[in-house]
Amino acid sequence: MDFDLSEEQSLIKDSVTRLLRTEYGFEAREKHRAEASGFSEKLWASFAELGLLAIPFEEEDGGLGAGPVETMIVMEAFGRALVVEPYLASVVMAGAALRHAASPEQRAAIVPGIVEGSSRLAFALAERDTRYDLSRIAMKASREGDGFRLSGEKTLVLHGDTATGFVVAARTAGAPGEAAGLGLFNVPAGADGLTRRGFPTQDGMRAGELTFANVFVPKDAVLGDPEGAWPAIARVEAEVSAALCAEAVGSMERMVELTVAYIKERKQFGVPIAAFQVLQHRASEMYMALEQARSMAIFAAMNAAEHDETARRTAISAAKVQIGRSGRFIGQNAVQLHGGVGVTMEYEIAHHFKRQAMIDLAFGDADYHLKLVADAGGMDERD
Amino acid sequence: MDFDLSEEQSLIKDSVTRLLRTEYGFEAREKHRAEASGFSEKLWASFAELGLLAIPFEEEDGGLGAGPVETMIVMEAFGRALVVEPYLASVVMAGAALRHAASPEQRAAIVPGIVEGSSRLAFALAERDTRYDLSRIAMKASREGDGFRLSGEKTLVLHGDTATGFVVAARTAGAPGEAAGLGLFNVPAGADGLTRRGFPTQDGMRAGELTFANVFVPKDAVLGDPEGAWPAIARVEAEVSAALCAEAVGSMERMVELTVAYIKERKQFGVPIAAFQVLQHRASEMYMALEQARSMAIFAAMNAAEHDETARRTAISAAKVQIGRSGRFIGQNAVQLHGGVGVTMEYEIAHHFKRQAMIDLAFGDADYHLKLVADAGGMDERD
Amino acid sequence: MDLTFTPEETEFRAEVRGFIAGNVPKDAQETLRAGRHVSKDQLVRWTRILNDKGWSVPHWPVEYGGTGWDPIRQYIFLDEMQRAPAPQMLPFGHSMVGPVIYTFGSKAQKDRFLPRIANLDDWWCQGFSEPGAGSDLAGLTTRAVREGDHYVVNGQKTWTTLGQYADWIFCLVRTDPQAPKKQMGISFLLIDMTAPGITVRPIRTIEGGHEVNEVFFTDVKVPAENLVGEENRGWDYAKFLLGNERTGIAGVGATKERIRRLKEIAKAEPAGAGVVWDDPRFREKVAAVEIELKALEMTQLRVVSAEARRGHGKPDPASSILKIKGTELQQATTELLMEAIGPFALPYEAEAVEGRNEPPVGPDYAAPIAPNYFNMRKVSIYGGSNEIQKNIIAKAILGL
Amino acid sequence: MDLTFTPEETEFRAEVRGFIAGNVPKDAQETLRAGRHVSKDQLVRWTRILNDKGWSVPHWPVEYGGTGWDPIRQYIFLDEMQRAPAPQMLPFGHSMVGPVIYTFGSKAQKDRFLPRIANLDDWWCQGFSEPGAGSDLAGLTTRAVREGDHYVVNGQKTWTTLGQYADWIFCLVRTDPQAPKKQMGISFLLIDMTAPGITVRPIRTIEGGHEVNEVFFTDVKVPAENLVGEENRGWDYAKFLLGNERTGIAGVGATKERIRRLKEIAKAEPAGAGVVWDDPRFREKVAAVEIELKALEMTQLRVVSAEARRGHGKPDPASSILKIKGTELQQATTELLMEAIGPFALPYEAEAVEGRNEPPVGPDYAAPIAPNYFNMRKVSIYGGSNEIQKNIIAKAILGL
Repeated sequence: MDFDLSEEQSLIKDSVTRLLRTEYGFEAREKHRAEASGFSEKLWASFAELGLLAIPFEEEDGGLGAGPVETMIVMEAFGRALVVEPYLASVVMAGAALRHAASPEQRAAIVPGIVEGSSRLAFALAERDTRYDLSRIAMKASREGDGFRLSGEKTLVLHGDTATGFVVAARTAGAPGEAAGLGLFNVPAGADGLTRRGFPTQDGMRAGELTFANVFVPKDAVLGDPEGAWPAIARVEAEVSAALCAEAVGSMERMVELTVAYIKERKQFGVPIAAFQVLQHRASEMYMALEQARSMAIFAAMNAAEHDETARRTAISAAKVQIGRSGRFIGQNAVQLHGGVGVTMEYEIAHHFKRQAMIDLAFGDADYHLKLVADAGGMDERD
Repeated sequence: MDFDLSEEQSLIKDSVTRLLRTEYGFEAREKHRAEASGFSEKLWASFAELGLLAIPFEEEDGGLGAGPVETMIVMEAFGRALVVEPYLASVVMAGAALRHAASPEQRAAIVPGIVEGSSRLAFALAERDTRYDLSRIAMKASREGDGFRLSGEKTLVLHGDTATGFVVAARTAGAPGEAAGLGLFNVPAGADGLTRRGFPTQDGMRAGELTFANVFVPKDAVLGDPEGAWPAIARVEAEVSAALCAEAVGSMERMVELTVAYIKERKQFGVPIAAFQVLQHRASEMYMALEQARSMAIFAAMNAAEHDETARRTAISAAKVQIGRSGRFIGQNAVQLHGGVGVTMEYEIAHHFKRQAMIDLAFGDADYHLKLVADAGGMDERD
Repeated sequence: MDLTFTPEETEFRAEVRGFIAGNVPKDAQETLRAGRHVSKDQLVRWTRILNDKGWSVPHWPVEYGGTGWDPIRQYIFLDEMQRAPAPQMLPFGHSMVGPVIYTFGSKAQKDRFLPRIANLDDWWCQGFSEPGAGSDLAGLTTRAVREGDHYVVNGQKTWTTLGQYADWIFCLVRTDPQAPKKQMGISFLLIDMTAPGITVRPIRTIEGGHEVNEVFFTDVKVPAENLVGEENRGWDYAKFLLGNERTGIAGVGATKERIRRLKEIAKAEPAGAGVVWDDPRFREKVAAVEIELKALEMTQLRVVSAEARRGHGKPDPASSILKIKGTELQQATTELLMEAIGPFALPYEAEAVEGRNEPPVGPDYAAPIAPNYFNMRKVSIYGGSNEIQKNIIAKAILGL
Repeated sequence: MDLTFTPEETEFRAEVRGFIAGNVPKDAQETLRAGRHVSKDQLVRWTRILNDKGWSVPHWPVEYGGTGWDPIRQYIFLDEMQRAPAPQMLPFGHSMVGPVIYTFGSKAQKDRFLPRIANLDDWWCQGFSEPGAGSDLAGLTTRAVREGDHYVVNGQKTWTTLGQYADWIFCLVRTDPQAPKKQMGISFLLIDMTAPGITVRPIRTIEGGHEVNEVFFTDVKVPAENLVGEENRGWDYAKFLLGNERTGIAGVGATKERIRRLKEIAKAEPAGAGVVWDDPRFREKVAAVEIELKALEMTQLRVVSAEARRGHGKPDPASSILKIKGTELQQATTELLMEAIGPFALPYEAEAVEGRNEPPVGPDYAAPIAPNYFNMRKVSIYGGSNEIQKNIIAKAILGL
């Protein structure tokens, strides 16, 4: 048991932190968002240079062979700065799909492009009726010769508007709600029959709706067993959720910091409002909520690679509960303590608040996951 | 819509308040509790003299013909003083059973004794497995000639240790959990085959366990339809719940009052602790919880006599939810703000805290009733 | 104690309900039902319909266009307006400057302004808050210097709601910086928004909308006849104004309407093999809010009824409860809407609250939900933050 | 960063678990499992078993009987003790006066007292709080006047936990009432409870038990050799003492054990056609507590791990989180037990917590539940109230 960072981990942390300090102030972020793709291509190249895009991939595929702790370190830093680049969508999420489903040959073909920054994949998973149950996928993949034809719609695809390609989950057998019968397919953005509509998101990023009209996927673009992708999807969900927890903690930490600074500086009735005990205690409670969330983000990272699906799901769900609750408490109180400026676009705090809300609703909100933990019999049945 | 008391209502309120002010200080209460019956027989006689025991009964039965508002007034005053006399058990609860189930002849025979204070009935309802579902009664009443034989156990009978007689709910048909098949029986405490064991309760009152070994109940002691008592039982439950809500509000009011007085007087760090803003806000929140509870106690009184069972149950359940939550919040914070003395028997506040806890658990706690309201589709389907 | 509405009150409610149902512009009602903001035009149309009926300023004295309704009828009217839903009157003319003018204004001011407020001919906005003075309102620094028959105003106001549409602004300005207490050197001025030297800068709020503004005053000339009451007595009028906005502060009717919409959406939105509403836990959360709302409604009726007894105009410190609980429930219901819509809260439509052009991403009821949740964080901040309200309860009610 | 226990740590845990399972008095374990208090005799027996093993004062320096375990091993030991459950060492000798004596005491004091604490030959109690000085500890007024080779003590202490059994009491007393700051005139005295002039009066606590006392001192003679450290430096030793009681303050293991019991009872207690545990909402409430507890456990491990890195003895202000969250969860679990047992919380057995004679009313697990709920309200009050802890976080961590 050791909560210190290793030398390599410290290195990653320092380099990300340094980059974001110079390139990712609040105003710089607004500029990145305003670029055509909704983020800064230049920064993406910097991420590649720093090796951030290589983190979770195996060394044999050109990656760094690092794990959930390293991803946690990066995502926490990204959360502090509210990074809008598609790291979560592309490296964490689509990357995990490749790691868990693709063959060595497929990885050798695809991963190097991701690592060097030239290809940015997105994971097309959710549909209108999916909500938080990722087995509830209806989109059909019908066998044609050696390959498949995809037809249907995907929505809420994070960074789906600018991705160079997609990992697409579709059903080769079974019915929505069944884990069996799902396959993963690697589809280039320019594939015949694939159209997309991009849209901005509440938290200042971008996403897309995709329509597949009989899109052909050749054999070598089928990632793993076309009827047995569920275990890979479940692992992707765990890893992306753990990464989101870390991002949320970075953002919460920043909110606590901004709020404490604000109340020390803001004067009312002739004194800094930090002089009011009620606000002091509120800040203390925010700090406690942050530390509890941080503990559970670490717990999520510890369990993201756990092999037993039930144990992994319960741990991740527990983390999502804590992160959702802490994020809401901290976000709402950070806005409240900022007063009027807290509800304007002109201050950083509102953007953190919105990001927290969206993180809670991504892959299941706090109460949804609480139900999952309860249904699993609680936290401590195992030891 | 008028929240003022009528002249008669003011009179009741004033006379109860006056009596309790002189006879029911904290130390006097400890003395009443220490008497053999667990309460003061002398005060019971005073209640009779003031007409309090007559309140809910029809004038033709020797009562005052008053309703839930008058009961609310009395119970609120009793709640402030933590009255231990068996008013709730006898007048409100057993009284309601008589009003809703007994024939005019039976009422003429029984009610005058209650009103003058010579007979104190208790309602023997709960059994080991009843919990909050009053239809879950297993005790058997078997027909014998014109009458019935009762066999089984009753528990948690409020003031069952000293009652002069019982209204007993027992099953003539059907199975536990069914509303049909229940009857009510008037059984004197000295009936052959009836034994009882008294015990003190957490909130300083007394209750009893009853064992019925083939107790014979003659025909004229069967209250109403021996298979159709459910509507009467449901009405009793509503009325006693509304009365408990009022009692709880009186006790909450007293807790807020005691706490505000305490923090004004108690000094720490050279100032009254009321100078600390956190405690000021806590007191404000307690006050808000009190006023919300008061509103719902009024709402319960408004609906206690509602004829439509669903509407009545939903209203009463809603009140129990609010009262349970407010009572817990106020109780816990009253103790917290009193500090060490809050957790001793030597100060009044702890006794209110315990009474609130017991009120919440009587006839269903807050979360139980929340579920009932939710199952009924919420509060506002009707208008 | 009679805890039911009288037959007359019930009849009155029916009359109000009928009138609203028959006369409210349908487009405005649809807009509100969808959780979107009404346009200026919709609001103006509805105000004029009400004014024709004599109901646009029901709480004003009869001589200035009021109805003479007692507080309970006023409450019923407002409740029906919120539940219909019909566009609510903006407070700035209707409940803020209107009552100040008829109570403290000159005859000329009354004649000139009151009828135009009642008909929404003039759109008013409020010039109280300043960047350096939020909860500490009396800390304001905007200066007005008397020069002959006019004042010259310099300074800045902020959080000026819908100031972009305003014809007039009522302002607190400092006329005596040397006054011994900061409250004593303040005056209450009515200022024409078209006067030279006024600049309005929009503030983009958290959800992306344009609802509030900064207003800058540079050597703005204001005729002395636009001073309300006496110079340096403005603080008294401001306190009157702030204590006046009580009825309906809890927004019970609006919250009921939002719960109706919440249930509708929860019954439509897919979840698992069914819909969101199938989850008993979700229904319990809604029920919990409904119960608190019922308690608040009863509390409000008690406050209104006490006001009816005590006579008009004395603000009841208990109305701080209405503010706190009311805003908590407004916020809680927007949170439940977020929970109901789940992942489809994510897409941002620039026009989500005002109306839109593109086909929606996800269900068509989704778009306003996140913006409303974000925007509704303001209600525990403005109008005296909920922390300030708790101070008031502690001091004025509990004597702490 | 390695977020798993090392094999050595896991092995250590197994060793501790095995020793406790094999040696803890079964009657004491049953008593704890039923939610009742262990007797003095049970505690003494278990302490002596641990002392024979060399584990009764694991956190002390090895020279005085400690184990030399690092903070993580100490944490594991405590966690296993709480989860077994085994009787926990009372803090008064073990974590309070013991460390004060070995850090600031004379050689004679160390030789005389420390072995007797480790073996629970002496039962210690704490004489800090006074009726007029609760959270404001330095406001104490108990006087000690030096007369030749002894002090004469007059005054009163309160909230003296289990003082009825005590052989010794350690007291803060005022030795210099003229000191410029109230913290500067305080000394730390060890007082024999059998000395003439000491009276102990029981205080009945909320649940009806006898757990705390008032202790009155009338002209009590205390040999000067029982002064710890220097005269008028007692405040420093008290701060050391209060900052020292960190490990295990969160009570994670004990809360886990209480949740185990909660589930057991919920699975046994009838509700409707089934049992309490059938209600998904109830299970969610338990899960919510378990999740918070898991977070707290991780937080505690982080604090412990940081302590291991930083070296012993520097109290971490983050331990205020452990106090607040830990006590909140202790209270939350007692509330859930109340909910589980429902109406059978009502009967009061005078001996509910200590053991009983009569057959129970209702299920046999019911009786201690309400008393424990009532009694557990104290944990957010004592040891520096949770409000004080929030002040500490605001000041020491956030710099407010």
